[in-house]
Parts: sequence; C-alpha cells; structure tokens
Amino acid sequence: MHRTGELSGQYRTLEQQRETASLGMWVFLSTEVLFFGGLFMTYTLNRSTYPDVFSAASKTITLWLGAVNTVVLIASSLTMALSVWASQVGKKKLLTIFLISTLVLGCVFLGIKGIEYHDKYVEHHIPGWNFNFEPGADVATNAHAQLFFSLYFGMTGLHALHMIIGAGLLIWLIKESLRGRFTPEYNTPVEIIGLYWHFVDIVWIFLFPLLYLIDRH
Amino acid sequence: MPREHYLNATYGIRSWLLTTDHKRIALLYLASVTFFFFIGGTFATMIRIHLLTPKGLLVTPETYNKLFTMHGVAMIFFFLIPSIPAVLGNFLLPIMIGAKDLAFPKINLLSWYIYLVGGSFVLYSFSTGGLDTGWTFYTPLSSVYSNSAVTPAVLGVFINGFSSILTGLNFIVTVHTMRAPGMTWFRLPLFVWAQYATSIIFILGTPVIAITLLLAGMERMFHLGFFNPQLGGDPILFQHLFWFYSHPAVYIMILPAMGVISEIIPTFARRPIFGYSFIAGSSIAIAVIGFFVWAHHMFVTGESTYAALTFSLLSYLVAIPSAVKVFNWTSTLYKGSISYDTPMLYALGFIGLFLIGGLTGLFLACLGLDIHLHDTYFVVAHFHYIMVGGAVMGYVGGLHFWWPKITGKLYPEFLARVAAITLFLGFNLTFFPQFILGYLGMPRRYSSYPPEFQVLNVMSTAGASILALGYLLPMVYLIWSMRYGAVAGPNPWPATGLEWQTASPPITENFEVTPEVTWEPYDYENRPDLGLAIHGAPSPAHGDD
Amino acid sequence: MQSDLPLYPDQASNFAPNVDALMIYITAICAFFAVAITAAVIYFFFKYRRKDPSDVGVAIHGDMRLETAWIVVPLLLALSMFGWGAVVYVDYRRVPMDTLDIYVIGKQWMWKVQQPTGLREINELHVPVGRNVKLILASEDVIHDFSVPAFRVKMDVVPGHYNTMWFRPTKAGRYHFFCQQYCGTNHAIMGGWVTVMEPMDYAAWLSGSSDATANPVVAGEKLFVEKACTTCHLSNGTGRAPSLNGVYGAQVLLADGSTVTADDAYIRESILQPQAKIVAGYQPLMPSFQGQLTEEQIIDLSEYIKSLQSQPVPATGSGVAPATGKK
Amino acid sequence: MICTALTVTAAEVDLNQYFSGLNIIVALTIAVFKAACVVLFFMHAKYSPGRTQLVIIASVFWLAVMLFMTMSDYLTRRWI
Repeated sequence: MHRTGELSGQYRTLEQQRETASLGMWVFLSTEVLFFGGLFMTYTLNRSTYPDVFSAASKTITLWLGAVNTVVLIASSLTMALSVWASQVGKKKLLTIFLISTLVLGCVFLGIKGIEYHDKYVEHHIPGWNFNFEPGADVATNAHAQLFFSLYFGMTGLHALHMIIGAGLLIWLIKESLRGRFTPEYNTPVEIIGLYWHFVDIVWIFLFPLLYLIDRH
Repeated sequence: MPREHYLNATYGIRSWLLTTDHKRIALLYLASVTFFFFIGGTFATMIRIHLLTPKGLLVTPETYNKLFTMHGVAMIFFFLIPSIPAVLGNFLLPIMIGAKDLAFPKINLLSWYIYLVGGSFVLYSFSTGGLDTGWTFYTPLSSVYSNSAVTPAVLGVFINGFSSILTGLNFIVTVHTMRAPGMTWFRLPLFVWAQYATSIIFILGTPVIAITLLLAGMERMFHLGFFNPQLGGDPILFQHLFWFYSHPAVYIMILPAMGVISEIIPTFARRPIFGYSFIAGSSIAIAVIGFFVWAHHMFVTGESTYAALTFSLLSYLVAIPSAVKVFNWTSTLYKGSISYDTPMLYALGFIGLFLIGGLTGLFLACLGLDIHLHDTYFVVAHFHYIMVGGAVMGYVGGLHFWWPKITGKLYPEFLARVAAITLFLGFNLTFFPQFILGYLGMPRRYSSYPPEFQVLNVMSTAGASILALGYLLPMVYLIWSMRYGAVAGPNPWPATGLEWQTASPPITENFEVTPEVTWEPYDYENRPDLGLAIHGAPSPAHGDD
Repeated sequence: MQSDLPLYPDQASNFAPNVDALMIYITAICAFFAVAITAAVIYFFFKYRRKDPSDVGVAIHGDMRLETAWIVVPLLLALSMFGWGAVVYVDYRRVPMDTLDIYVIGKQWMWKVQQPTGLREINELHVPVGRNVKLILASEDVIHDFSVPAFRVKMDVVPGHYNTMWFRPTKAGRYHFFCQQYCGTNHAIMGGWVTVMEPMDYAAWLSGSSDATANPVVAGEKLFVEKACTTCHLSNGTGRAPSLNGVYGAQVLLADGSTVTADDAYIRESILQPQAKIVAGYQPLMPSFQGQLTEEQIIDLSEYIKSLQSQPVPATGSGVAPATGKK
Repeated sequence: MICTALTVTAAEVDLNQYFSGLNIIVALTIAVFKAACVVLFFMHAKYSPGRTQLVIIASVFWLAVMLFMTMSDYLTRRWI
C-alpha cells in the first residue's frame, strides 16, 4: 500500500483514517473492559462469600498511598486531556510539556505502587510465597485472605502492566512531538493513546474503592 | 507476460511473511488452520479406532484422555474458531465491501503471528507429555491435579485469544468505516453481516476466557486459590467464566458458516435471498442472545434452580433466530433456478446437518431432559452436528465457492461432488448412532465402555473412516487444481457480489478504481451485466455491458 | 437385557417415565420439522432445477406473514418444551421429606458409599425399591459426577460443598452407575452398580453385613471428643459455644440477625469455616477444621450431630429456634 | 476543559469523604460518577459519533450481564 504523507494507502481521506483509528481504539477498550471484567467477577463472588476476611485484609493495605495515587492518576488524565487539546489547536510546545507531565505523573503512580508492593513483601502478604496473613489466623482465614491478596495483586498488577505499556507509548509520543510531527490536521496518535490512558485511569477509579475501602469505619 | 495479481505481485518468503495484504494473510491462515485440522483429525481417527472394542483397542486410558483433549484444543481453538473468519473472512470482507484492505493491515498480520505463537505453545504442550484436562480445562483438575503439560497449553490458548480479538476488532472497524460509496448497511452481503456478528463475540467474549485461563494458569504455577476449593476458591466460578466465552464461541464457529450458506444459496438458486433483513438481523440476534445462555452447560453442577430456569428459557429464545434462517434458506429455493454445483451440495448438506444439530439442541436446553443427557454421547453428537456438520461443511463449501476467486482456477467438478456426498454420508454414519448411545447413557470421554454399547460404536467408527476419506479428497484435488485447474475467469457462477466484479485472482489493491454500488444484494433481476436471461429482457445477448 | 440394539435404557425410577415421555414429545416435534424441511429442500431441488444455463429464478424478496408465522410458531413450541422440562426439573430438585439418606463420596477414581447404618460400600450402592432415596454427594479432589442412566438422574460431585439428588427406585435389578464428569486418567472405570432390592431383602442385607464399629454416629462421637469439640459445645448450653442438641433441621438465629436452616451444608460449613455464620450471642472463637478432617470424618461428625436430635433442646443458650416440623 | 478542572476538584472532595467511612454503594457511586466524567469529557464520548457511544454502552452492558447473571446463580441457590 502506498503512503501519501500521513495517509495510509487503504484509506481515502485523512478524516476516514482518523475516525477508523479512533473507533479501533474504542473497540479495543471494550475488549479491555471485559478482560478486567473477569477479575471483577472473581472479586465480586469472593467478596460476597468471605465479606469479613476481605474487610480485615483490606484494612492492612495503606489507604493514604492509594488515595494519593488516585489523585495522581486523575491529574495525569487531566494533563493527557490537555495534551489532546494542545495538539488539536497546534500548540506544539504546550503539547510536549503536557505529555511530559503525564509521563512524570504516571511514573509517580508506579513508584508509589512499588512502595506498596514492597510493604506487602515485608508483611508476607504476597500470595503463594511465604504467605502469612496475621499471626494466629486459622487455616481458612489465611486461605481466604490469600484470595484477597491474589486478587489485589492480580488486579493492580494487570493495571500496572497497562500503565507501563502506556508509559512506553507516551515516550514515543514525546519523541514524535519533539520532532513537531503532530499538527491540527494530524494528531490521531495523541488522541487514541489519550483514550487508552484515560481508560487505565478509569480502571483505577474502580480498583481504589473495591480494594482499599472495604468497611473502613 | 501474465496479468499482475496479488499472488505474483511480489516474490520471495519475505514478501509473504511481511505482507500486509489481507488476501495473502488469508492464505497464511489457510495453511496454518489446515495444519491444525489434520493434527486434530489424526487424533480423532485414533479415538474412533480405539473405541472399536469395549476395552479399547489402541492406547492406554491416559493416552486416550490426551487424544481427546488435544483433539478438542486443536480443533476448537486453532481450527474452527479461526477457520472461516480468518481465512474466508480475511480474504473476502474488504473485497465484498469495496475496500482496498482491512482497516488495520499491520494488526491483521500481527494477529497471524500471535496465532502462530499461541499455536507453538500448544504444540509444545502436545509434544512434551501432552494434555489430559479435556478442552474445557475444568478446575481443580487442570489447576491442581493434572500431571500433564497444562501450563503451556493454557498459555497458548490465552495468547491465541488475542489473535481472535484483533481479527474481530479489525472486522468491526472495517465494516463501519471502509465501505465503498453506495454500499449501505442493507446492501452488505449476508456473509459480511455474519462476520460482523461473529466479531462482536470475538470482542466481548474472548477477553473473558483469556483472563480466566490466565487465572487458572497462575493458580497452577503459584498455588493460588481462585478456583481451588481447598483454598477457599470456587470451581463453579471457573465454569461460569469459561462458558461466558465458550458458549458464544459455538456461535463464532457457526455464524460465519451461516454467512457462507447465505451467499451460496441465492447464487445457485439465482434469485434474491428470501427475507434478507431477517437473516441479517438473526445473525446479530444470535450473537447477542448467545451471550445470555451460558449456564445451560451447568444444569447439573448444583447451580440454583432459578438460574437454571432462566438460562433454559433464554436458550430456547436463541433457537428462534436459527430457525428463521433455515426457513428463509429453504424458501429461497422456491421458484429458483437451482444448479447442482458443488458449493450448492455443501449448502444443502449444511441445511440437513445443521437442522439435526440445531433441533437436538432443543433436547439439551430442556431442563428435564438435560439431566439425563448431560455429558453423554448425545452431547458429543449434538455439537459435532453443529461444528462439523455445520461449521466445517460451511467452511469447505465456502472454500469451493470462492476457490476460483482465490486461485483463479477451477477445481474438478466431478471429484468435488463425490467428496461432498461422501462427507455427508460419512458424517451421518459417524455421529447419528451417538445420539442413541447418549440416550442409553454412555458417558463422554470414556476410554472403555460397557459391552452393550459396542454395536453403535462400531457403526460410528465405520462412518469415521468414510469421513476421513471425504476430507483427504478435497485436499488432494484443490492443491492439484492450483496448478492444473482450468482458468476460472472473474465470475464463473455467475454471482452478484462485489468480489466477483474484479479479476480472479484480484490485484493487490482489489479494484482498479473504487467501485460504486448501485444495486441491491443478490438482485439478479436488475443485473444485466451478468449476461443471464432476465425475465422481460429480450435475450441474454442483448444485455448491455 | 433388552434387544441387541435398544433405543432407551431400563426404566427403573420415578423419573424415568416422565423423562421418556418428554423425550418422545420433543422428538416428535423435531422429527416433524426435520422431515418437513428436508422434504421441501429435496422437492424444490428437483422441481426448480436449472433447465438452461442462463436461466434466472423468480425474484421473491420475502413475505412478512410467513416470517411472522415461523417466528411465532416455533417460539410457542419452544416455550411448551421449556415449560414441560421445567416441571420435570423442579421435581428433580424438590427433595421429599421422608428420604433415606446415603452419603456418596467421589475420589480419583472410586466411589465410597455410606449407608445410614454406617455400612460402607465401594463402587456399589444398594437401595430398596419404592423408598425415596437422597444421595448427599461430596468429592475429595476434583469434580466428579454421579449418574444412573436407568434412573435418569445425574448430579455433579463438586469439591468444597455438598450437592444432593434424590430418586425413588421402581424396579429391582442391577444398573450401571457412571462418573459422568471427566476427572482424570481412570475416569472411564470410575463406575459401578446400583442394586435395587425389595425392602425386605434390603433390610436383611443391611443387618447381615452391618457391624457396630462402622456406625457413623459412634465414630462421630469419638471424633467429637478427640477434636475437643466437647470443650465448648456443652450439651446443656452453658459452654462458650452453642449446644448442638436438636440443631439439625432447626432455624438458627445468626449474629447479623438473619436465620439459616441447619442442614448438611450448614453443618459442613460451620466445621470448615466457623467464622462464616456466627450464632447470635456467641463469640467467633472456633478454629477452622479445614484440611484437618477427611470428607468421611465430616460425614461422621454430621451424623453424630444429627443424632443429638433425640435429646431435649435446652431452654437457653442454644441460639436455636425450636425445630419446626422436620421429623 | 473547565469541566475537567471541576471533576478533579470533585474527586478531591470525594476522597476526603471516604475517610469518614462510606459504604460500598456510595464508594461505587462516586467511582461511577468519576468514571462517567472521564469518559464523557476527557475521552470526548459526549461529542463522539453514535457508534462510539454504542461501543461504550455495549461493553458496560456485557460486563453487567456477566456480573448479574453469575451472581444470580449464587444468590438464589438456597431458595428452593
């Protein structure tokens, strides 16, 4: 297929190319909803089966770290939205600045996540690996707490993996924006990677109350 | 110097392995799914030979368990699910809607590579100890107790899921944004409607099995407890999540085949399809309602009576759109001009076999009967009627129908008719006795069985040997025809779709100029360009060009 | 034995005639449609075959009345199948009160059966004709499935909780039972025989092979002491845990205000996950016995707790509302 | 863009409320509200073509079907 500037050969117009890319990302995100959905399903059932143990286990994770992370991630979503806006109105310098701030906020999030994971390691709360919920917990409680932490690591781990992929995409965007590639006519990559980033944010918006906020009275 | 087309536009291994042309990717898929079909077919043959005697003729119980598991995994995940979408769909969908390619050609190639990686994992599992969990991977057998190579197989199926997802994504977006001018939604060929419906399932179902198998794999590797009752997990949850995808997956297999049949029947009856919008709508209805019936696989797990009643009722509802399709196909034959060409034989065979497969589904959806029939050979016969009698007949029929377009050559018609009839008879002899076996209570997945079941098993094995020949024959003559077949010309049947408006084989960009669609689908009455004797027109010779 | 090529298995339980009648009903409807459509296809195929290579068919695009008809008629027939099927199914699921309770434990790859007297059998199940029999199914490892084709009954045996099924044998004889859920290497030989006996023969068989040490109530009582249950579950209701007298079948009031019926599943859960349902007025002190008891030991304990039925319910301290009606 | 600033502020306020111990329903309602804001404004779903909105609705609907129909099995097991 021949390329004409930023237009790939299978499309007739740039507008068609942009719409196609955007719809493609949306459809991909709907897949992602169901992908995380399997975990949410597992979570829902186990929480409804073992509400007390889940509540007790939830209380052992550090609330303020999660709360800070929520703010950080929403802020990064804001800067990402601003990047899309900057690229649409052609403010190339602002675009680069917003993209870099998004990346920095994303890295802060991952850093805090790393601290939390380290805490879990110290507390023997990593499932399948010297797991010990609390001294004196009986076999059943220990097993059910391990379920909670399996889900905690499964959900936040999968989320963090998405963050890392997103950070990689952001680095590429920053590189291209430094070359001045994005113009008001052609900014599709900024837009669709923006969609992806917001989605990752949304997943966290649900993970936070589900994992950190069980019966914190 | 022959005319340039997609096959001879460029040469060399690289031009194939790095191609982004949907037609070449379709052929890459054709080769790989055929490979898995013969692997799965070999296992099936061994299974049937083994079951000739009650004690089992050929292998140990352990090996037998691996045979049926690997037969299922190879056939379902690596042949049936990708067969029609990734081969025929890939080749035809862009041409049928008048596009130069799919929306995302590189992602299309990527999905083939993902398929290869997933396939390699599974082959690795097959060759290092095999897999004995059943294709359903039920926990805790798969996640705790099995001693076979479960982890690579689960990872392989998990990876392969992304291949399906990307194919579905590509198709949905392509249908939305890449249609040629004048190609409105209700002018789309029914094959495209079917592919679109299938893609909905790819997109919304496949991720669920991907994450489920990932969890089961993690559970096995790290001794977690999601589905292990000893650690507080629930094995029934695995079944819910598994069937949330795997029941709709049955429609992934059958819907595209229904799409193929909806193309073949009007072409060889030479008249508009009866009830176009009902066939199109029923495809979407099947895809959507098909998602709400999954727990009918779990009527005897101890699930709640109320849930069972709900799922049974919904299962009956999903039968209606399938019935609507069969009625419409049959009515399309009425006052047609019917020919005996091979694709038509496959299409009529499909109707017959799908009819039996679909109707026996009504027995299994019935709560009171399912308790007795569940996990017996009745179920085995039922889903083989749908998947082999339906999906594979559709796939092979479609291959014959579009073979002239794909290769530019005609296959030997007589041999092809012999093969079609052999397949039909062999299939019925193999699987019909299994319905009776099932009602008598013979459980599935048994490497040995009580002697009173032997007569019917011998009949089934005899049929299987005929069936195996029926599959080898097309393999031979289709390959032969690529070199020695007669030149087909752009529109040998003739048919009305856009894919028949371009050369055979098509050029890399499909059309010299983007076509503009001004006619309704299957509208022989208003297509003087096809050179047929249209009612009211003076004679075919006077049709204008 | 029937003919060499039978079409249906023996009818040996209360369900079999109903299921076979349902089968005939659905087969009749399906056969009608299968034959009608196949006949139409074949008729059209020959009647409208192409006479001239350039012939075209008649352009008929559709007909709303026909479409409506073949949506509505199959829908009504399908609903009738659903309705009848549902009636039969509810019958399967509603266990009568007066059952003979037999425990069946599946493990790779054998069946262990325990009669009410404590008599144990391996891959054999003896039941009397004409008596409602309830099987309480448990698994020690993977999912199995207990199925008797001649009775038309089947139920998965799921590790981690009890499933139950019931039937009333109607014909003496010996019938196959199978494991119907694939469970690993020797799945195919994990089966055996159900022997349906006349009630007199059954009673004779039970007493003839019974021995006192196998009595689950005795074994359960021993376990009850060994596992130190007696320390807290004092029978007069003054202990740190509720008295278990008369608890089986009663409505138990829980700490969160709800009530639950103390059935087999509840007793099992309370042994394995004591924290899940705390009886009103008591502290969550009891340790979990998960992993410390085999399925058979749990059954013995349950049987012992059930046997406390006969003793008087203490006035206070049981957390139990008086048993209502059961037995 | 002003809306986005408002959303962040709203999220900040909500976070403070969490500490006073809100139950799961409130927590999830706020999460849904936040997510809806992100989808509608950050992701421009409000101004997107109908088919994009259809994709969003479909994915949420299917997720809901999975959760509700599966839980319907577990929650009604003791009814009969």
